[in-house]
Amino acid sequence: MAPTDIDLEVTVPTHTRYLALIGNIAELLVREIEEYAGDRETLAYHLNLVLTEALANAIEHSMCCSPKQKLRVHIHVEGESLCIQVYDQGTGFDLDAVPQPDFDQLDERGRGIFFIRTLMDSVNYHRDSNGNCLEMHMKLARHS
Amino acid sequence: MAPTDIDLEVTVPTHTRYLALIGNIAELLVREIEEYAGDRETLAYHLNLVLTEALANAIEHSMCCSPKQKLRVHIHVEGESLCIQVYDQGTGFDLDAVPQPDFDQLDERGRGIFFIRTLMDSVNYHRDSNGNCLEMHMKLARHS
Amino acid sequence: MNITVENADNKTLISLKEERIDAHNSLELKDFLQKLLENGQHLLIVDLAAVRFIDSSGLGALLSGYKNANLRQGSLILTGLQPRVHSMFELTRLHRVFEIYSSLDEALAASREVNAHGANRH
Amino acid sequence: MNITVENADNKTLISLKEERIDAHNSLELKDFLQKLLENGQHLLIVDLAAVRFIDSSGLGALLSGYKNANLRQGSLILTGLQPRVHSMFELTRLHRVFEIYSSLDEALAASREVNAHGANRH
Ligand SMILES: Nc1ncnc2c1ncn2[C@@H]1O[C@H](COP(=O)(O)OP(=O)(O)O)[C@@H](O)[C@H]1O
Ligand SMILES: Nc1ncnc2c1ncn2[C@@H]1O[C@H](COP(=O)(O)OP(=O)(O)O)[C@@H](O)[C@H]1O
Repeated sequence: MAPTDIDLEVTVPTHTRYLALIGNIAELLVREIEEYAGDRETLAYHLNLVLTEALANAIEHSMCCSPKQKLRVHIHVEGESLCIQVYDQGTGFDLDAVPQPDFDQLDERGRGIFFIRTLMDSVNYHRDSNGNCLEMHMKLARHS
Repeated sequence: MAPTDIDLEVTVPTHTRYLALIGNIAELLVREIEEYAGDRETLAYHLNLVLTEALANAIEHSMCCSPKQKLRVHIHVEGESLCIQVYDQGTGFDLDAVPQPDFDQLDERGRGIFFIRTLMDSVNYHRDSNGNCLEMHMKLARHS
Repeated sequence: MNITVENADNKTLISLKEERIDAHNSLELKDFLQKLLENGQHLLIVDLAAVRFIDSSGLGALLSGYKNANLRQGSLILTGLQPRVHSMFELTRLHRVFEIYSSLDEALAASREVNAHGANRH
Repeated sequence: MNITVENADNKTLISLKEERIDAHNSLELKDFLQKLLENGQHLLIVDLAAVRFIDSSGLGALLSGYKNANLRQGSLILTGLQPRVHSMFELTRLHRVFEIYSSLDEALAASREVNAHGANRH
């Protein structure tokens, strides 16, 4: 394990009341990333936001399933790479088919994936042993 | 998973700079425990403290070992039971042999385990597959 | 959700006293704005000064209030946006949709004008 | 570690501008107090008003300063303790060891007295 590595896994009930907890944990974590060259508070907001959006979707699209299900998040910082995984137990969806929002249409919805795509360097959605996983990556600018 | 269950696992480098991060994560978590009947901010301080003490010991007594080692913490809330596990990769020690501090002697050290024993309901130290584990339990008073 | 409401003349000042507007409380905000409009309050000023964080569902709730106000010949204007909250409006181009004032005084003055003309600017 | 020091008469006011005193910064605090005493500053008032959290190593650093001050016929007194920080002194009975004043004025008055008598109360 390199000196800057942080790994965090948290599981909470499938409920929106835990959005703030997980978003705020990510903010604390960002404040401890060593040698980050960008604006730390902006990064903190952005990670809070992408987690909140991904988890809100996971909650909304898991409603169908067993009460035993839970929200599961994995955050991993290793050197310059930051990876966030958000699991859901729903039926899944085709991430590539989600359109860019139409900025002239004042839809009340449809900006969550847009935020995630805009603020993270890469995003993919796949199935693994823990369920459906929205996996988001970012390269952290470091002071050299 | 019951509606109030929270499970958190975090791994960081073996360094005191992460004490605040983990203590503060525990504080956030305490603020989300549903229906807690006691004083939440006092509980937050107490968990922050026991984690800080346990981790400071794990750091101090791991110095000997490989640079690959890491600090590992597991916090689990399930119903009325709260469990905290702090792992170290050192040579271990006999928890039962740690004496109560002598309050008339003004020793600069020797109050960490005392705080842990005072603030938690039960404490044990054992070896498991992840290393030496200081395991601390507390029963959470809940509004009925 | 912690919201305070003050009425003066025909204007309604709505102060959101929450650090976060997210999927946990945005529906409540949406319903709250809807109720005010249904009760005949058509000039809404929403003060976001206390809001440190907003997500897409929070933006959606404000947008719902905005559209409903317009439907009723009213208006919904925003004030007190913290810089990072304002960025979320910029990323989604919603800063071009909402009337956003940097101070409450400006917001009040603007809504007075709207009021005097008996309609919003749109 | 963020510490400010003000000297007035023979007294030294040390304000700890850290939210946390723990194993990450307590050694630095201990060394800092030691240096002041070595430089001949014997009447130390430590203001903990900004400190929200202290652990056993933080208590140890203050105790080290306290013992060193006494060895040099000086004193180290505390002020500004937040209630939960004060509890940590109580749990370890250290509230009976340290002179703890609830306000800076009281601490200054007390250290003036000590000063006038040319020795601390112990
Ligand atoms: N975890 C998920 N499971 C299933 N469908 C999802 C998931 N996340 C996103 N989606 C789909 O992608 C669409 C766009 O999501 P998003 O941009 O967050 O907007 P919104 O949730 O407001 O509709 C959703 O409407 C939904 O159909
Ligand atoms: N994780 C650990 N590994 C080995 N020894 C430990 C560990 N935790 C505590 N100890 C032992 O228990 C003693 C008491 O610990 P503590 O009460 O925290 O006081 P301090 O660390 O200030 O000496 C330590 O001095 C040490 O010998």
